[in-house]
Amino acid sequence: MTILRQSAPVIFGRKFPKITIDQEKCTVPFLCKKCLQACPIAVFFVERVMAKEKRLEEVDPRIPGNYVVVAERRDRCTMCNRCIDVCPVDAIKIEV
Amino acid sequence: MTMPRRLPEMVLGRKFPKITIDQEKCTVPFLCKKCLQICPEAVFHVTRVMKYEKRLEEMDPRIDGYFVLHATRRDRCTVCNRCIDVCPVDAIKIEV
Amino acid sequence: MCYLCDQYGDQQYGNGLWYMNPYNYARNMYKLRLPGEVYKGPEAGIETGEFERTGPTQDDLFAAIEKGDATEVDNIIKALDARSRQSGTPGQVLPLKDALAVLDLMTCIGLIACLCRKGVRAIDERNEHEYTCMGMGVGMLKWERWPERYKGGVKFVNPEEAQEWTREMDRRGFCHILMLFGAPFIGGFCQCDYPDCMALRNAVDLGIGTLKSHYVAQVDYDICNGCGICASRCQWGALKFEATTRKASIDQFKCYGCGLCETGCPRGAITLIERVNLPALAEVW
Amino acid sequence: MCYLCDEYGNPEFGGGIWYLNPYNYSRNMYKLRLPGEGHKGVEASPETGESTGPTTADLLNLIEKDDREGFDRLVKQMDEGMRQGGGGQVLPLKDAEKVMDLCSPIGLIACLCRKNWRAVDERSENEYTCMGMGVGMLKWERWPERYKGGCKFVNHEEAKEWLRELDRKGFCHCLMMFGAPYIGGFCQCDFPDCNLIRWAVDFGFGVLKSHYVAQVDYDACNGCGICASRCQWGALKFEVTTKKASIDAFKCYGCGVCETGCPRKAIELIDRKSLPALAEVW
Repeated sequence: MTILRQSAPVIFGRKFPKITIDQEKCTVPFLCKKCLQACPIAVFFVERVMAKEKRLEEVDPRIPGNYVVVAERRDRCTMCNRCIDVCPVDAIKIEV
Repeated sequence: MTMPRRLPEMVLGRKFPKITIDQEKCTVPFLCKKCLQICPEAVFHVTRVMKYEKRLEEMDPRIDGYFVLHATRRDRCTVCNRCIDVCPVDAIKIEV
Repeated sequence: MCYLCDQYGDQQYGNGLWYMNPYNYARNMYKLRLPGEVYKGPEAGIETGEFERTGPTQDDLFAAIEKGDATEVDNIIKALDARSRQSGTPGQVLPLKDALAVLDLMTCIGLIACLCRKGVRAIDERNEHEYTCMGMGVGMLKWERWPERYKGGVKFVNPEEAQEWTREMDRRGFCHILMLFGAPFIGGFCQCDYPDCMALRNAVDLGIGTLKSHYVAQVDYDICNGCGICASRCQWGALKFEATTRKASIDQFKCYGCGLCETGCPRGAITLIERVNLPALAEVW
Repeated sequence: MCYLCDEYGNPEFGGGIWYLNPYNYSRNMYKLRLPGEGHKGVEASPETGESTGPTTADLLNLIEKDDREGFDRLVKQMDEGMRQGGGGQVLPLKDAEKVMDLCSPIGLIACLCRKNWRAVDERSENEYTCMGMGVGMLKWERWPERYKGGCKFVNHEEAKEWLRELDRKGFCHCLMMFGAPYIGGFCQCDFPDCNLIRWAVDFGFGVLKSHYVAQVDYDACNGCGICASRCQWGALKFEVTTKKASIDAFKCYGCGVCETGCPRKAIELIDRKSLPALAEVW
């Protein structure tokens, strides 16, 4: 018996919005954190740049490029554009 | 657009509890209404007896047999047995 | 727009919203019978025993689920959804402001006892103060023909009284769902909650029937102070309190735009925005 | 019982519940490395860039491509991966306190999910919202990035008080495993910040439901609605007609946050086993 513990209907075949973040403009996302805290459904995800050999070192968020923002859950994005309004450097672009 | 994904209570192959209501004992469900108001999942449903020729008459809930109890949403039943405990005439039987 | 707007909406009135189009309230709507169908529309009320159902029933769906046949489950859900669209029985969720606008267009508004609460919770609404449902349109003038359905009688009200009464229902926390008896004839205006209202219940549980409203709720994070009053008013399980940011968080794919959180929020932190403005929700009805 | 109890539970301790079995906390658990697998278990924490399994992006592609079989297969695969690797289970407060007596050392640390999703930077001791458990915590200095704010080791009483405080705030308690059944962390989660809750609510795999289900005592409930704002799973709705809270037993994860939040003690957690229809709903 297939045990599907799914509780929210997933609509198949739906095209999710394409979210691109311009890495040149968005350099210190962990300090800025505006889009991360403005998004009503937490689509964005900030993670440190994963250099395997540097995994035992601490990474300083002030240095540009150490942290990067990824639109992890773009299936939940409703394109309300709050992140675009709130971003100080206009690094986010969203297309349908 | 394809149909939404199935929800947990629609887990395929899941056997729903079988709920039998003894109509001889349960004669005036609309007056008694104990099981209807105790069930946390609102499984039960009371309707008047659907006779076409009587459709233009008012049905008096005090008269035996004018209203009948159904277990329409037995897929939601969690067999917590509250209805069996609360039923004054023991008209409800549930087998998993 | 939703399929009702595509079919019955008119750009002149309420920029295309079907329930703002006065022609959907005209007297001739009442005689609109789909050819070959008997007792469709208001005559075929659930209480008449004549409400013959073509196609699969809920028991067929349960049987298919128990058998574990995926394609049959999908087909039955499609058939149930298609039938509710064709007969338009559970119509569409309306926020308070649209509900008040509809009551201006509607004539012959009668407060009546609710059928769903009578069936699901055996609540017997016998006098005017207890009524929670509203019959609309010329069909109400024949209420004496159905003594069982209108057991406690009908209280006809003028639009102002109806609007005041709808505000009271909204304060209590009921969603406003416009019920159609043979689209686009608007026959009833229900004040619903989970799990009592069958239309709302089928929408949340099985994803069929009632259409989402033309609006979606959105939280303004600066104003929201995390009091949590709105969470208890959401009947759709779409609004959760995010403990980390101490703000309400709304899953806009589950939100039916009923506006209860907007009217319930003491600080006005939640606003309803047009569903059209959120492209990702364009096909989510 | 849930599959973790079937595999790791012991009827002598806590009625067969796996997290009440002391052997799952003992020191040798820490060396348990699945043969041939590199950095599984504590070393392969998300910060090390070592987790190579499928990610959410793969799921989204399958949904966009309208590939339902692929979606089912990947969900099953990720669910399977969680059974061995980093799965977890929701615990109500009363069981969480029992776990505190079994486990040592206990360290309060900054939460990874909040750091990633909401860029919440927890640096001082009273801000921590996550708890690392077991011998693995003694090596916290090896991971300066993960334990940026340091680590505050606490005894059992302090840990229990800390859990009660976070429960008051409305967080759910999820026991996290790093390589089943080694219990490595005790997360205080909420939607949408915790990834495991998010996967469970959105896609149906992820954290397991607890051994309990919440039920409302209709006589005691006066319809105040405080519990509705605390439920992270969308399972608790306020039924306006009867002015009572109504809980959907199939969606309820048994986290007990509504029970502890109810001023009139109208909600009660009962054993999942006592409701036959929920036997396979985990």
